[in-house]
Amino acid sequence: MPSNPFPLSKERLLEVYRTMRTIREFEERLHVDFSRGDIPGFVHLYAGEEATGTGILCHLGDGDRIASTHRGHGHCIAKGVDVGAMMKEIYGKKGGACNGKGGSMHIADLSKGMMGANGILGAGAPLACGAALAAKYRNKGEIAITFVGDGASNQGTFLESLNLAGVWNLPVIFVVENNGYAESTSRDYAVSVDSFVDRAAGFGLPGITVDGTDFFAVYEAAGEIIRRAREGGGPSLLECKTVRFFGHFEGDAQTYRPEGEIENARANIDCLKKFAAQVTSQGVISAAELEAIDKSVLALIEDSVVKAKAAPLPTEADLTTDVYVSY
Amino acid sequence: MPSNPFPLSKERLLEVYRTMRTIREFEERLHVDFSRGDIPGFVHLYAGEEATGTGILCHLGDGDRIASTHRGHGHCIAKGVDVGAMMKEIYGKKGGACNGKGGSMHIADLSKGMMGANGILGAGAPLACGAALAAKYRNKGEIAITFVGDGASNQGTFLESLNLAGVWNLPVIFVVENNGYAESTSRDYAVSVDSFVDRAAGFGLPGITVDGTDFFAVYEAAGEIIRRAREGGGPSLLECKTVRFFGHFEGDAQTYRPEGEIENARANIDCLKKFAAQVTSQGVISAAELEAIDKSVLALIEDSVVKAKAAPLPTEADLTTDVYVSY
Amino acid sequence: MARKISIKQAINEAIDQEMTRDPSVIMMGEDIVGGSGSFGEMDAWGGVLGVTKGLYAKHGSRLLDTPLSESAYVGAAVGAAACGMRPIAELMFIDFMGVCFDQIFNQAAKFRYMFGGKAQTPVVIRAMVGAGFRAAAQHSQMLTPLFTHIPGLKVVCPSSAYDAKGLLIQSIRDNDPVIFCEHKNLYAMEGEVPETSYTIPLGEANVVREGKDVSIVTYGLMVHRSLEAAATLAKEGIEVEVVDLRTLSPLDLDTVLDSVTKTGRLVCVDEASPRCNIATDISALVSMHAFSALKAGIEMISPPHCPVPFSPTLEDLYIPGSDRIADAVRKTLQKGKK
Amino acid sequence: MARKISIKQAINEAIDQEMTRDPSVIMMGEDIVGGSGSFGEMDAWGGVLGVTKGLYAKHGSRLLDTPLSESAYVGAAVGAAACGMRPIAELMFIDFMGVCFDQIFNQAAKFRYMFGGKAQTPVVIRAMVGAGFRAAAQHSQMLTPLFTHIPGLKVVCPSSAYDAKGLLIQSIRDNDPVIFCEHKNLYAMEGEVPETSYTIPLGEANVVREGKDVSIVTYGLMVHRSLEAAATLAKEGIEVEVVDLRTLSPLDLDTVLDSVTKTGRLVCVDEASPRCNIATDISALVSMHAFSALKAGIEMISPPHCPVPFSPTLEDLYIPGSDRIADAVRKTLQKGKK
Ligand SMILES: Cc1ncc(C[n+]2csc(CCOP(=O)(O)OP(=O)(O)O)c2C)c(N)n1
Ligand SMILES: Cc1ncc(C[n+]2csc(CCOP(=O)(O)OP(=O)(O)O)c2C)c(N)n1
Ligand SMILES: [Mg+2]
Ligand SMILES: [Mg+2]
Repeated sequence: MPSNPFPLSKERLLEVYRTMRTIREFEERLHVDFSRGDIPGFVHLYAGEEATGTGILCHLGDGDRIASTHRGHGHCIAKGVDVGAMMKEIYGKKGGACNGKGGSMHIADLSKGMMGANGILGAGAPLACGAALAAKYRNKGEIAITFVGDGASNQGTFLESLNLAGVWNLPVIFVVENNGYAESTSRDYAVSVDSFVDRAAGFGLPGITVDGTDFFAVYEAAGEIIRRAREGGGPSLLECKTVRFFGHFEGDAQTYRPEGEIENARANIDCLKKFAAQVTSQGVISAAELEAIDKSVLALIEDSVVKAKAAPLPTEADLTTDVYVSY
Repeated sequence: MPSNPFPLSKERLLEVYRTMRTIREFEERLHVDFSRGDIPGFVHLYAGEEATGTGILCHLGDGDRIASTHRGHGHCIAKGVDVGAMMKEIYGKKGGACNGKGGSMHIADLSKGMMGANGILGAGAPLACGAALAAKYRNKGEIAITFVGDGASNQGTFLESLNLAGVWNLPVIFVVENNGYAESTSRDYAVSVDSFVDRAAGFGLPGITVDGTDFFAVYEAAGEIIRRAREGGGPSLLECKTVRFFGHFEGDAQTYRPEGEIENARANIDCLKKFAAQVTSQGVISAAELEAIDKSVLALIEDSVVKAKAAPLPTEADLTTDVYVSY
Repeated sequence: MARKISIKQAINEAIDQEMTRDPSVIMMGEDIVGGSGSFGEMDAWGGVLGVTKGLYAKHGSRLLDTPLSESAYVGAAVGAAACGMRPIAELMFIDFMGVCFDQIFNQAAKFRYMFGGKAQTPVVIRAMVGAGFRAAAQHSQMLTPLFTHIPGLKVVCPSSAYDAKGLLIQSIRDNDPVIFCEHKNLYAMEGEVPETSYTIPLGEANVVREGKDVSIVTYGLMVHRSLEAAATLAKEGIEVEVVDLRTLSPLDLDTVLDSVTKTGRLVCVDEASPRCNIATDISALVSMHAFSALKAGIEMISPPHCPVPFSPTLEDLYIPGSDRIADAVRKTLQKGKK
Repeated sequence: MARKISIKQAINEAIDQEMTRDPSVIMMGEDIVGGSGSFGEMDAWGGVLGVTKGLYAKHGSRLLDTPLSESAYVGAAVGAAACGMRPIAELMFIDFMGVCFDQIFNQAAKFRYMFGGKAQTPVVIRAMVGAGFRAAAQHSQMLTPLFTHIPGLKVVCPSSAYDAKGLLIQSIRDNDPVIFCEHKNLYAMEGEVPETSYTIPLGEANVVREGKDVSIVTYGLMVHRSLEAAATLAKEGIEVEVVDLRTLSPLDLDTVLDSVTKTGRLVCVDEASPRCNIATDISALVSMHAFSALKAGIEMISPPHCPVPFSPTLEDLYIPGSDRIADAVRKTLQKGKK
């Protein structure tokens, strides 16, 4: 058996692959089901960006918190939220992660440390600061992470949080998922500085940019800054350059994208293909092992859709429950 | 007659001195009258910071716009707002700059390009971006300037504006008046980065730090970036390190300040003393000429107070006018 | 006047005609052009639902895509308005007001008063309001009462294509800040709209259906639900008058009071959350100014006091329907004169 | 129970006692300690008006000075609340809500519902409200209706030192987000307050004066203006009942309806701007639920629909006074039963 040159054990590598593949198939399936008209509302897919969320979140435990974005399915899955509950939620059913009240943009599972996808850009940053502050008082080495898109990185809420995290020396990581676009507007138009590392430096925070489609690059960079945060070394910013395989939301014609961009990305910078090539070329994992995972993931997703479709709808009795704890 | 080594003519130097002295005496007088109980509300004095506002604003014409702060008296005077109208406003009288409706925190004079003091921290920055945008469409080389304190530089509104100005390449200057304190909290506690030049760089903007108590340093740095903005070269950030002679607002006991700080500042980094020493030591202006200005300024302030006290109060008929242009 | 266009097109046309007429009209917002800085098609989006599509091709740099910084660009619109422009800022969803409200309610709304009448701020802030899009709690609110509460703001919410065009043109020409609320579930609704430019004054309600038995006062999407209720009730012999406020501030209280004076019975219908909303506002004003005309207690129909739910089943229960409205009308009739 | 302390002291004591009792209570805000990072005295301010003075000395790092970034630190309080803490965030002046409203109304208020009941967010946001300080348009607003409108928030506004302490302790212990509104012109008002800890339930109004002729429903500073009016009217033989709502959300409608059922006449007094405010809310609810008990039209007393003016003369005209309230009471009495 060949020696393992990777920073994770074989079992962990297989887990990581399973997570990324689960995200991919979850999103590919939603894409199909949305276009069939099965899924209500706004749906923003994470396909293409799997290595980013997974490479970071596989460092965390349930006591660590994350605050996510409108494009939150990948973060949810990588943080351990139940896929079946997510699917039911997206279908607006009872038994969904939020009992059908939240939908795609608001999936949360506090028991897993997932503080919610968020329909408001930049809103997760202060929340993660608060989670980090709570962790600081608890003093068990827990941390918090918030994700933000390249576009949302220009929200005042996010920018203020960079400063606050620095001032309070919070164990929080700001992850900029730079997929080059905010809706149809390019990152180069909307962000006034060339490098997010410089933006971080403007707030006294260490910043680092990695190839977000390379799981191991993300894993390593994230590991380093997460360790530092756990040890009291304070906040950091991590930019992951990545790519969105689908439109901004389902239904986006994407005429703002240059021809061939997506095809090229799918062919050449698909993080799952990259990962598979890396681990199989080293002989640590066989193609057959990955295929077995692919199969079981597809079965899981199919099962989640079947159950979501079969799940009961919420009823009038549910409409006004859970507004308050008590009122 | 000695040659003039300064970048301004003797007449302009005298004007500048008059402006700075007017601000100083305006504020010193308010300090006294406030402690007597003559003046209602919150009053934030600019004394000590005169060289900053004056060194920058003497580059502007009425077509250039400024958006100011809660500590706005100095900006108003340096932008040409009538001192008598200001005093009446602070006394809450009819005939005040805002007919008594605004008070110290809201003095404005659009005809002078003064878009208002502002009771909301950071709020001036987007307004100045808008003024700069309007200037860009008018295309006459006009610019806009916004002031912000060291504390308010952490407002999201301000931070977003840095990015917006960069993205739209607006003829706008962001002036950070760093007097070391936001209320009782020190700049070093509340701003997560050591240098405002780095903060500017985080938004792709050129930044420069000057001694805000040295009129000529401010004048020169501001001249350069204002010229660039007028020529289409875009926004910049200018940090002026300065000092607040009084408390945050009138009534502040200032126990957070180290002993001797204010005395030392008044003795050694008083911008008016510095300016007087510079221009008299070169023989360009005589001490007597400055004294003559001092005298006439004191008379002007006295006159403004007398008239403010004598001015009529607004009446019930004024209460609900000028809410809308039409309603 | 046979041409029918949608509300979406009517809004596009209003902006287009005003931009053509007046060079001081500019517009800014997120993806209102769409494709800025990318290598594909410029003018790719024309706003998130395509309302401003095509305007960039005609008016070029007077339409500006913005970074995702509502405080900065809405504030920039306010500042430009105070400096002689007539900016239209698109806030996409009104739900995003929470990140930029200061520039609206403490700046734009108060300049004129705080500055003693020496400023004017002719800015229009366009935003989508309302539920029914399965967009959940943060993209489905009305929030009209929050803006109506603020002195210095005007608040408009059209219910038809004709009104949308005329009210938007008036709002752009108006010299005060206007919050222009577009119901996303009405965008596709078509109606007859003149091709030429015209205005509808702010502060004039519209009696969209006359009747002598009960007055319904409402606005926005609820106008249509109320008209459906009125049609049902007509079959029962109940003649309902439906007043479409169109502008929430200024308020055309006279038209409301006239209607109630005639019918003696009032149902206020509001899609906004129930506490301190437009329905309570109208009810209160009527019970103060026309109490003696009232033959029965006022009924209010609003959604329940909860966020807008995602699940279509729940959202449909959340939004007041014509059944609930019709029941309320019947209830006011059952209660006799005290 | 002879000890008298001011509302300011009552608030300080409530925070102190809760911080002592429960280690998960933390507090953050601008200068709530005061002097952070400077070389002079730490704990120099204790908040802009000294309300939190002395707490740092006792509770140390559980009180945090913040940068001037309301979105970030109010949001951090919300986030920490969702993660098991009980944070108190001080927003200094409620007027500053415009720079951080999203974290309050789209985040804190909606978590529980959006997440299907799986979150709780026990955060208290304390802020100064109200006019009379000569602080002008951006530091004098009530804005209570804006928060009351939002499902998911609770809104409290005490009028006495006793209520301030009991309601604040309850708010800190409460598991929902609470907006705790402190009238800056009441801080100095003294009243008897037990030294021990006690709570007052949210959603219970207080009949602060009994009377049989007319009901005044109000809250905050206006309670005192209403009591003054009631005292004047008593000399004319008019017996006014004054209901202090204390909590605006949840609302104790039963107490209001009971009072109106007894008196048959209602005056609603609100210091907030008149459109869609608490006065319209109460008026509307009464005219819907107790119409048959009403003997005359409801009167509402609010300031005019304009920003708060700076000039003391104007501000005193702006704030509803006991004269205007008394006149409204007389007016409801002159209007006979229809
Ligand atoms: C405060 C706010 N403004 C605008 C929007 C509308 N919006 C939703 S997603 C989006 C683009 C986000 O781009 P980016 O941050 O790059 O994330 P990505 O979608 O690329 O993952 C916009 C403008 C919003 N949801 N919230
Ligand atoms: C949004 C907002 N938050 C808080 C305040 C209260 N406040 C007024 S001035 C001030 C301190 C400002 O400090 P800085 O920006 O350094 O300006 P300086 O007073 O030193 O000139 C604070 C916190 C406010 N007016 N607006
Ligand atoms: Mg993006
Ligand atoms: Mg300062």
